[in-house]
Amino acid sequence: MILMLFSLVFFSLSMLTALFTNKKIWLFSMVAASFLGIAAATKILINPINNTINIPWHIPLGNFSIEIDALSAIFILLICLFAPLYAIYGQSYLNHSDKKQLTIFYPLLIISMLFVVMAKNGFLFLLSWEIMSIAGYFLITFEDDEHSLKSGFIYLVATNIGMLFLLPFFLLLGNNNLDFQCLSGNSLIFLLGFIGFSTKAGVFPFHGWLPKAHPVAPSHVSALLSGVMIKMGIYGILRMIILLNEPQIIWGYICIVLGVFSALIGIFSALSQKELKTILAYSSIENIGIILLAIGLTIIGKSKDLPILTILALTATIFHIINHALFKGLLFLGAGAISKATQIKNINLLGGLHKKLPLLSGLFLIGVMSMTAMPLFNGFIGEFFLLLASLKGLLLGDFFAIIPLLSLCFIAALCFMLFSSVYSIIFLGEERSSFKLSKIPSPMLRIMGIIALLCTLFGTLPFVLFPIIKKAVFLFLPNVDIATLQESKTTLYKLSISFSIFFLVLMTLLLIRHQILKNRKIVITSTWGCGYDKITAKMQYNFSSFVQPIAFLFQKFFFHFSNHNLKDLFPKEENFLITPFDFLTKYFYKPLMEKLLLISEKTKKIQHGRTQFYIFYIFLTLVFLLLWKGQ
Amino acid sequence: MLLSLVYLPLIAGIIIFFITNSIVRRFLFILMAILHFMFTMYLTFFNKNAMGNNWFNLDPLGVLFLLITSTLFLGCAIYGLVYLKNEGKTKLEWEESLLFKNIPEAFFLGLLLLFLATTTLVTISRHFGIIWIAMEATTLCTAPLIYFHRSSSSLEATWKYLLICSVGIALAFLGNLFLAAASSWGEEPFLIDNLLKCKNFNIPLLKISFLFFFVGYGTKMGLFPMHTWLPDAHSEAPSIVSALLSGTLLNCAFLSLLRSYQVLSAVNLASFAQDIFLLFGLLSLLFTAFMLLNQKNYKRMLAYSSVENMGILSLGMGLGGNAIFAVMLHTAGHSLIKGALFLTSGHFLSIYKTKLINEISGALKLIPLSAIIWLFGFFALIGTPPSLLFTSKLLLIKEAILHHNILTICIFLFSLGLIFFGMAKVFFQMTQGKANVVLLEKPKKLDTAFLTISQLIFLFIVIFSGMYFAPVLENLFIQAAKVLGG
Amino acid sequence: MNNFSYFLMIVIMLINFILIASNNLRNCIKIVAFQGALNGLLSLFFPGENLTLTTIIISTITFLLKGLFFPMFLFYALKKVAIGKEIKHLIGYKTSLLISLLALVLSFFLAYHLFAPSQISFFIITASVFTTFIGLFIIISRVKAIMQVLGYLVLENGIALFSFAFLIHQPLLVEIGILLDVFVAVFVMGITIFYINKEFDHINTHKLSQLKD
Amino acid sequence: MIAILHFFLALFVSPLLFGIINKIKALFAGRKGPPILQLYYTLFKLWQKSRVYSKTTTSIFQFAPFVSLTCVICATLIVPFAGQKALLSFSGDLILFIYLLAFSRFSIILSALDTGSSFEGMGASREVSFSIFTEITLLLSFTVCAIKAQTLSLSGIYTYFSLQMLHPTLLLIGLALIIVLLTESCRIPIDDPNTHLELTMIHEVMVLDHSSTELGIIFYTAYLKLWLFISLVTGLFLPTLSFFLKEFYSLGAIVLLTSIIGIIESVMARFRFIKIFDFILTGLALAFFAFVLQVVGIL
Repeated sequence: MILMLFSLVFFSLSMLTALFTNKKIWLFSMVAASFLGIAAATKILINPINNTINIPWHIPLGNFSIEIDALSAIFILLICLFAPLYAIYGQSYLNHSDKKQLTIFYPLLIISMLFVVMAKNGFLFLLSWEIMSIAGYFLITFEDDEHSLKSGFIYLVATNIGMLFLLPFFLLLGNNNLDFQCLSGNSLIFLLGFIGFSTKAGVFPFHGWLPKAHPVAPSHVSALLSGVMIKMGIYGILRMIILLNEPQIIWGYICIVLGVFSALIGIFSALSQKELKTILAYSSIENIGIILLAIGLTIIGKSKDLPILTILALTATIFHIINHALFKGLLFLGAGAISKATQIKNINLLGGLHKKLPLLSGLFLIGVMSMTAMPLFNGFIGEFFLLLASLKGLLLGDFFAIIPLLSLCFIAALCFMLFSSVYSIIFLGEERSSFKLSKIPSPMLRIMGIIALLCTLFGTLPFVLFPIIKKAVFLFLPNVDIATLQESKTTLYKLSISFSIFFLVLMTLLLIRHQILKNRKIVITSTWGCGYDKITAKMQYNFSSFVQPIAFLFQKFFFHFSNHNLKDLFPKEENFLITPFDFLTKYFYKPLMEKLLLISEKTKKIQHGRTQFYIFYIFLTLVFLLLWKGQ
Repeated sequence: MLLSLVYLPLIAGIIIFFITNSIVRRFLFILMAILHFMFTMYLTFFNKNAMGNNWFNLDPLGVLFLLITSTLFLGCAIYGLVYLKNEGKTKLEWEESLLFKNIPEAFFLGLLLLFLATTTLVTISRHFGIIWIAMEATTLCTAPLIYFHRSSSSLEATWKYLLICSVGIALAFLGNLFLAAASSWGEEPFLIDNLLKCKNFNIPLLKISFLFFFVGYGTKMGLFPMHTWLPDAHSEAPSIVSALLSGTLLNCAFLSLLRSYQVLSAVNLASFAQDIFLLFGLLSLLFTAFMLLNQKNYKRMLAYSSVENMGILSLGMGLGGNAIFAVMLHTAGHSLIKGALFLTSGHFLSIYKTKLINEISGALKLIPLSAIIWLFGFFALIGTPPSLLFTSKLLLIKEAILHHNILTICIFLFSLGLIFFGMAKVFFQMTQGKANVVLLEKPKKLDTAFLTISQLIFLFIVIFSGMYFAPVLENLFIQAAKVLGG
Repeated sequence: MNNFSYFLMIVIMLINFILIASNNLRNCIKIVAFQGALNGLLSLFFPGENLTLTTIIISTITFLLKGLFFPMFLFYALKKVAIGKEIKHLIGYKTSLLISLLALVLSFFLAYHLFAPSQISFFIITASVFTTFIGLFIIISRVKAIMQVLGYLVLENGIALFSFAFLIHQPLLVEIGILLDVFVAVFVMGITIFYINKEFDHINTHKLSQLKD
Repeated sequence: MIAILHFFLALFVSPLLFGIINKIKALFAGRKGPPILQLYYTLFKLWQKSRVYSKTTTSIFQFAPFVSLTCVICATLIVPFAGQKALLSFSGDLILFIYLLAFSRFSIILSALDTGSSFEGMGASREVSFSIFTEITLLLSFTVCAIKAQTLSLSGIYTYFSLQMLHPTLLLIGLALIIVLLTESCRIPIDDPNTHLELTMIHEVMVLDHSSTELGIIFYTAYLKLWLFISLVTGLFLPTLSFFLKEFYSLGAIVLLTSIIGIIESVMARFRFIKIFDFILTGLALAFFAFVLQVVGIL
């Protein structure tokens, strides 16, 4: 625990270094703090002794009680792993702009996230939760232009609405000084907490702010936001499940249904976007949906008392949390590198970057492959265990588990389509528009390299993470016997065996290829255009044409087709456009806003300026009070 | 000895009318503010048994409000020095008229001191009649202050303020009389201590007296149907006056209302009063929630947020029990933050020369210190955790959950959400983005220091006590709440 | 003795009706002054009253203040502002009569609720509450700023009637304080009327509605 | 030991199936048709040819076929043959099987889009759109078998089922799997393998620009994938016989199924592009119907 305190001290030290400008100390304190944090978390994970601090805090409702148990240790590892990496990336990404805003609020965000994860008292939790949101706001509106201010504002409103639900939640949850206490499952408390936490996590009805806020922030900040900060909402939900220790089955169904909705919304809106970072933001919503499916299954397992199902679903949740943070971070950093190199946001104008930036395209390919859950990479593990958990659920007779099974398969296929086309449109083929390419500073690539290495490591050797999962399982199911745990351990080993076989076969084939093709003549010609030799770069498939078959099927819900006007015999120039159509804003948020503004126009009538009427109001209230309360 | 708190500012105010040299005048003004503050600190913390007789005596409730008044006045005085220096530069066309021969600044400072005297009188007096006189006197002192800028709209605001508040106060006096009638003419029927002791009350008369009190002092306090003068007066008055109006005047009206609530709860009629408080609290919360949605003028917006916070106070009184302690916290927190915000809005006005929100942007680049205060003030006012208002908001909801009235919680949270939506747009649009006004000359270091020092202290108090609640402060609030049965 | 006080109260109530009816500014000022004077007298002739020194001083001060000084000041203001004699009201004559009757019924209802009709205080409450409501109604329905000041004065008369009649005797200082407050209130309103007239060169308060949301 | 034999059997005999299909099509058209071993000859020929690359392609274009071949080879490790356990079997290997197929498809698509030609882009986008629904049908049919066999590994499923336990749900799953087979290996109702108009091709257009060894590798992956799917379908309907009889029976069933595919090809024409989605969705409906029957538990 002392290590943790030291890491907090170092983080706050880095905040103070913002006052004088040299960056070296800022970076050094960030890295040192994260190492201390990782050391503390691993020590706690190995033997959880003296991991609580309890100081009476002279506040009407709160007292300063922190405790690191297995769940918070996992999240501490997550935070302390990414904080230094993104800090170093950010240095070179923002080419040493000395704006104070980042140096102050970045460490503040990290500290508040650490406190959120460790807090055992409602007041402390809310305090750090709010500071986290405010720090996030100032990081989002870093560019200070009109667009980022608007999305930062929507972000703040969403967090505030979440806060409104969390207040009564913590008051109901804690006893008179808001300390967390285990309660029997009470649906009202669950609903309040669930809505409060899902506004931060970006679940279906409250996801509106996420695709607006993340693309606007600088890439390493949006990587931190969608990689780590969204997980605070998930952490809240998990902590709530531990606290309400007899969950009802209906909660599981709610989680699953909302998970399916947010995944579908995320993936379909991503298919109709133009900018890479908005696509990545929408895919974060989709991954949050997948994590929610896993959480739903854990709740069902826990309430129906099926330990195997709970263990598998819990492994799926934790694997996906860690892996999503990894590959989403890698992709966002990649997006930042692309926008830094080409200064172009619309992916339909890019193309052929692989030839000029081979290293960046290689790293981005690893990110894409783990995003689309390709077997050798870490995205696959999370989805594998989720499918396994839902299959096990079906086997054990809970037939509601077919919904996560089918929806995950459908979403994984769509995500496959999305990211395979995004990668190939940006990096492969011809350049769709002429853009001047600037060099990417090497520290950025080195950071991406480290994360890509971690992705492949956790992908091919998943059992590395198993001890962490074991500790978390004990937290959720205190009296689980080791045998059931053994089964998922063997699956992990078998998985890594099959991956190594895959690797062996690939190596042999490549060796054979090298032998055969060593002295073969190579002829370079232009691509086959079935006889038409004047092929231009514009004739290539771009993102919206790639998505057209699926968009055609789901036209009414998520996509808006530009209408064709091929009227006359020889139609002149025609263009085809898919624009995103967000039915939630159209049918829910916009009418709600119009109604509120309408009512506010009406209430403005009361303040119409004539003194006589004002005194008439006083007279009216007097008469009303006399009649109402006079007797 | 206690009355000297009132006599000193009174005499100084009258003297200032006749001093022509502005340096001496300002020095006397600042001296008086510091003296008053030191004396109150001495009274609150070091000398518990106040020296007053049963007419003028300091009970814990009065001490709390006195402390808020004098701290706020000191802050405004410090801000006022530089403000008046700048204000003096802008040439005011001033023609001869009936009485106001001397230059307006003397008139302004004198009336401010009179205002201080009358507000202190309200906090220390134990006699309903004297409370009434002091409230009426505050109205009359502030009316000309609102007219300080001599514009037609400020004249209209003064007229409305004068008329509505005088009518309200007159009704409050009727309440006084009903109260005396209810206590069947015991000797000295207006002294609170006698009223608390006298048991055989004519209950219907007492209820009607509370109704008149509620309408009378409610107008002065700015609860929903009777708040109409508040936005005009606050947006037209100079920033010091509107800070004092929001910070101290509304509190004094609230204090006098609490005095009559004290009498009622002694005869355990508290539930009768609590329903009224609850209803009007919720009404003003809902009303201001919708009014704040798209405001054009940032001073009017601050005025509406004062109406909203007064709504929260009366909501807290409506809940009773532990919520009364929260109400005390909320009054202190709200007055300090609102004072700081109004003073900063004055600084914004002097730089950007406009009250419209969409003509102001990029304050962080132009006047960084005030913009930071503006943002922190916003976060404190909305009740983000480190600020005192968050603790009071939490305690209020806890009390409401205890009483199981779900409707209050829903309306309370719904209007808080709407208010955040309405105000956040304004505060962030003004501070961030590109600066659209170029500063003529670099402001002197000393000027900006004076213009921001008091706000910084206020915000520091509120945010620090949100984090760590000093025990000495805490039992001050607990005593005040105990007086009202909290 | 007490039927004389009944007589005074009835006269005060009648004055209220006359005030509603009249639309000449000068007459209104005279009527309100007369009502104030009657108020002063009432405290002297109230039944069961041992004439202490304070009551005499108070009633003479109110008599002088409301009977002489206020009308003089308002006449001076009228001359300075030099506005037309007749005034148009926001609410027509017939409806204002109806409303004043309604106010009478409301005050009877309130008084009936509080005291048995036999007691003297029943009648006092009706008279004072009725005058207060009429004062409020005048402020609400009249356009000219001076009429609103007069409405405020009638309101004060109603409240003073209540205090004098109920013989609630606060110490001299407090009584004088209250009267001083009323005096300063009217004085400041007068000053503001001068400025309104100078600024807007009319004093129709219903036109003063520039400040709205 | 047997599993290794089956693995190598799959590796060497899979091109034969296409030979059979071409032979049957030729018989229907009344002509003699190419010899059954013709595909072996083309493979061997392609291995010798020199390489022709377009200037827009990068290294991905050259390595993608090999990655997709490795995926399919690993998939064969998991698929059991003739009622025997597969080389590699653990609970949840059916999920790995589906994702390995997805990985091989991923590499082919990347290489197609690398060439930058609009035909290959169109082929890739169509391939992906179909694969969305075929994956779900495949997963759903595996789940139904898993629920029935109460195990989560493919070998467990295929050792459990036999002809005696013929069951309406099994028939439905068989049909669904056949539809998946036809789409995955791009046979006639979905895509015409030997058409010359690039606009109508799906699978072939993706490999338009490949040459020599890469083209051979891609053809070979297609043959192996067809073998996998056919063994998956026939595996469900094997009678419980002695070991040797079962081997021959399953080989006969495989030849039978390939000839049925050949017949389908020569009898039907290619569907219009929109109609293909309805065809695949009928497969999905069949699988879902089987699942509902299984859940309701009447049969």
